[in-house]
Amino acid sequence: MLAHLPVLQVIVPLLAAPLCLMLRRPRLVWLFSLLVSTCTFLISILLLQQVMVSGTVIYELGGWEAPWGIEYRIDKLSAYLLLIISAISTVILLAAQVSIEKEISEDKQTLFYVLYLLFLTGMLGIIATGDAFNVFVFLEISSLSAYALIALGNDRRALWASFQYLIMGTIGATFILIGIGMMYQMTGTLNMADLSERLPELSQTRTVFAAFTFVIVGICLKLALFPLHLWLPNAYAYAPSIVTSIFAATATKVTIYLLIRFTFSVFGLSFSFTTLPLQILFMVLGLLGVFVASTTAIYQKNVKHLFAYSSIAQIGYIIVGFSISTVSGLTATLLHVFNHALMKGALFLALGAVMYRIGSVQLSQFQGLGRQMPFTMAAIVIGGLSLIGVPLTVGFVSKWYLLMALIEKGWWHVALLILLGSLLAIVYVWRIIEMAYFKPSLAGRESIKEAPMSFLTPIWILVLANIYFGIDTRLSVQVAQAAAQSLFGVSP
Amino acid sequence: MIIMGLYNYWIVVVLMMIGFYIVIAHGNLIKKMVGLTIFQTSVFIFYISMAKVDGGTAPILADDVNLYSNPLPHVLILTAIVVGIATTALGLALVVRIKEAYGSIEEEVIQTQYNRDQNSLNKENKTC
Amino acid sequence: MPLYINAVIEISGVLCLLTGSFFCISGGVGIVRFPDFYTRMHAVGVTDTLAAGMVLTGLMLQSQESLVVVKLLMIFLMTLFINPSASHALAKAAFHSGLEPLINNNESNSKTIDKKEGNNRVGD
Amino acid sequence: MKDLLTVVMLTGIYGLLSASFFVAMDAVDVAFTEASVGAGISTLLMLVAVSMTGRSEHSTRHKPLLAFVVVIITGGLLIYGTLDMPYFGTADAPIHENVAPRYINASLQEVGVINIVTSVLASYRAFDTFGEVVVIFTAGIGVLALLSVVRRPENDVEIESLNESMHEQHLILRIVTKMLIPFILLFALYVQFHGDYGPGGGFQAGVIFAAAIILYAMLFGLSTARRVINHTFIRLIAALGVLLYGCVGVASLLNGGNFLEYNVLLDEPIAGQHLGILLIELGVGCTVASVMVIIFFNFAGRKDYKHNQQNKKEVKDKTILNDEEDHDDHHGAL
Amino acid sequence: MLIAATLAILVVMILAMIRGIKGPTLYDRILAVNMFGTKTVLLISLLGFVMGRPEFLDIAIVYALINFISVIGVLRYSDSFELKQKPQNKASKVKEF
Repeated sequence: MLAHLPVLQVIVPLLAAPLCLMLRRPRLVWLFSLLVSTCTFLISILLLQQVMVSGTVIYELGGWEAPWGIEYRIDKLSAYLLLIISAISTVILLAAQVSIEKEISEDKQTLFYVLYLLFLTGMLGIIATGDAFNVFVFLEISSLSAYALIALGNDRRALWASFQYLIMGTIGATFILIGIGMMYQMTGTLNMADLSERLPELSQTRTVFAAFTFVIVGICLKLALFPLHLWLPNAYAYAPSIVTSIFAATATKVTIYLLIRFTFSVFGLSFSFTTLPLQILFMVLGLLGVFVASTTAIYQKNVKHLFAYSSIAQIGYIIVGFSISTVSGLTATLLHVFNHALMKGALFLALGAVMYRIGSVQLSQFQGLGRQMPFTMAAIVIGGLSLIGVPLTVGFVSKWYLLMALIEKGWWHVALLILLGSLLAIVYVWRIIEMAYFKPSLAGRESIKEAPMSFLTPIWILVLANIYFGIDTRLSVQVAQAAAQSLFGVSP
Repeated sequence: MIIMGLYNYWIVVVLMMIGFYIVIAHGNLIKKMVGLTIFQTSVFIFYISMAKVDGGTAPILADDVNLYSNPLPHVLILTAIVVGIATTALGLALVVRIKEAYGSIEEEVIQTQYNRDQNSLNKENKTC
Repeated sequence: MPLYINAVIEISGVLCLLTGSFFCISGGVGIVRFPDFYTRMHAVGVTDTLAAGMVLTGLMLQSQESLVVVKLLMIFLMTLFINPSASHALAKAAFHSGLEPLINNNESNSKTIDKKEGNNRVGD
Repeated sequence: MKDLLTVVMLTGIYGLLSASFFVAMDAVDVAFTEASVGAGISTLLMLVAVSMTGRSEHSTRHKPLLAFVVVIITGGLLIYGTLDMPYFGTADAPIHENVAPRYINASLQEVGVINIVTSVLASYRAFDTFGEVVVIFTAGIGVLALLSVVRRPENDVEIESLNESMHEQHLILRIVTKMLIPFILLFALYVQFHGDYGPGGGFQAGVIFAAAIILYAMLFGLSTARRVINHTFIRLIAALGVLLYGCVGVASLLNGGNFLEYNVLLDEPIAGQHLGILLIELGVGCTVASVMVIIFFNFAGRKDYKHNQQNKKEVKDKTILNDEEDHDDHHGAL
Repeated sequence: MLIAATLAILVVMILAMIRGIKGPTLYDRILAVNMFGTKTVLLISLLGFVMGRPEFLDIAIVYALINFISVIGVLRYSDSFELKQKPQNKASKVKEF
């Protein structure tokens, strides 16, 4: 069975989704999906082990060899991301039952879990596959379930946010489809490994250039890279809390993966970064994203909005690391992908707990909450410190690596700007701390209690992971470095 | 020669751009969905025209035929059509819900209500 | 002898196709040129079914495989059922929605609408 | 154009036209699907949606300039991209040289199916098709999550009477439809199982099957159709279709092959391929048909429900009146 | 011969399209769409013969069906707009059967 791990990784949650539909009681469905998610987590651990030991794992679906059939290709990068996503998804599902019971009407709870599993499937499928068109199919699975999940939010604004996301997402996906079509037309193949062999000799053609542009723009639409980010804050703010947590922690990571996969593996480093001024472009967009989004975050009145903008800023950091296009830069990017998933998972889950108790996440409602919900607020504080990049948290590690990579490349000014950007993060995190700890609590709030255990456990798992990986960096750095090196080793 | 060889791609590009324009320029949500459909269908046409071989026939084996068009884009587009209808269905469902919640399907009306929601909620919280 | 039959079949096939095309065109002219909905409906409703029948018969006469003939026959039967009932439904829906037929009292082509008699006339 | 109904109908024409174009481009399977989906189901869904959201457009805000610039840039880039493309129809373009020849030359020996599109769809790239089924399943669940209403029996009765009053005038249509529906269902089965030899397959068959049920629901009222096709039952079928597909894959896993490797299903590879393709096409057909029905029922059901709620007061007495009239009328006509 | 018939049908399709765009009433448009649909059925059948592979007539059957269904659909879902006017027409409607 070990040989089938790559496909099991994807089809276990996939087949569980229709099964969920048959189990009627929401609690049962929750237990089942938790079990399934744990299974995928275990599978991803085994896969990572396998990949670290014996290199890239290839699995031919349907038994047809690569360019004719579809293959699953798990290299270090994809195994690393599979692990992140399945782990975060499992932890978040732990908290789901309590939160969902409160936020979604009972007849739709089962549907929620089905959609959640489908969303997970879509993301895992994108990462595992080695076929360009298969990426599109699984991208659509994850996006369609994402639209529906967002629209499950109670607020009517969730509908509008979801619709905007649908339009943007579909345009993005169609752009990717156009790009894939052009690549296919020039090379006659859809397999990524095959494409990467054939594309370099065609790199001078205008068609490949257009294909590259369309794929990248399409991915950036999905990624919410700075000028294309408008759909993201609203989608995050009005979705059910659990959905926000899983989105913030994993969805953008998958698109980052796609960006790395297409630029590094498919089109090749030399084409992506020397033929085009991509380096400068991404760096400028990343920095702009950091500053504009952080500044906007300061002025938000809704904490979910605040952290959503902070997510856009974090994407900016990730993109800056990506634009350095050296091994250390990519290592920083991958580290930050992992760390950001931990931070935002914890933060949004904690917000979910606040939502559970108070029913709102307006900043003004946080007054004095530090005394009423000490554990939840402590989690938010630690998560916030991690966002800023305080030592002993994961945020520090990835920022440190990012700065090192920038200095190594000789981009001093960029490094300075990154530090400045972190200062902005202090401001918006401070606003929450001030509100929660230095203001008297609101009248009529005496009855507010700490969030239930089933909420606190997953939150603190993530928070402790934040601290643990901030101190003991061996595991995450080692894997990220290995993945980055393999990417640079493979591509010419 | 370049015109003769590529004109049909250009027509497809024009069609795509018409759809794309409708999506981003029109304020009516149903029209946005229509535009999205046109955009996607045009991409399908683009794929299918890539697959055509002059003098070839449909890729269903027959005894007296030896030149077939490329079957792979057909397969891809079959999948893409399904994805398209799935997106359309979900989008329309959203439109229907939006109509119920906002009483309109015009972007500007919804946006003003949306902004009002945002502001009123903030005030409410300050007072209470 | 078989040659003779073949020729007959061939020619009748061609004739069917030609007449079918002719009816098609006349229906097409009708839908564009006629003055109001009910007359257009008339032009289309009548010619559509006939033209489809003609063209399909023509194709049947030209085809060699029996399966193809059967399929063509199916299409023929379906158009025979579907077209008139669709036209019927359409006309009825239009009439019930209050769309008045354009009735011309004068002999010339002036475009006055007679609203008094609309209901009775069609009822006849 | 301000009348959305017209816009939708013209979109339907666009679907028909593009399908005709696909036939001219030799893509018969795609034409089949586009005809039933682009011109059929998606137009229908849009019609229902328009009827629920209002028919005319009141938009005043346009962002033509910005949109125009974006569109021109995108279009320009696309045109620029086409410049180095191989010319249309050339047989030695790279697209026809790398992967495709094996499909054309060897699929008959390897898969044993005459229709190459089917063999690529259901065997070489079966996993894409699995993804496709899951996409449509996701859409079905999404629509359920968005639109399903809690139905109570009393609502049903009211909706039904409303439906009756709306439909009694369609006597001829009802009879023609009653004659047609068995034929359509039969045809759907033919398409389902003929997919190996000609255009068709699970997806198309599913859509046609669903179209028959939708036709029935449109003419005989939703609650009548719902009585035939139960709410829970149809969800079950949708889930079972996906599971059937997955189980074929798992079965091949257990038989020692890779996921979806049909060769190992039976002793003889070709027979295994046939069995695998048959089963997965069946799975596709089940899921597609039931999801289409779910989607339509939920749209139309919500429409009736909302409509009913809206007019509850004013229609109530009229409905009773109409109802009596209808019954008389119906008997008289028959 | 086949080509001539195809061309004739194409011309008619264009004519139907003109009516579909011009309107003026909804029913004119439905009529045009219906006609367009039936002509597409013929076109597909003819195309099969023109290209020498007439075995793909299944598509034409589907077209005929879909055409019917969409006409019914349009009628069904445009009807409901005028539901409020209906009781007034009721009398004349009943007589017609």
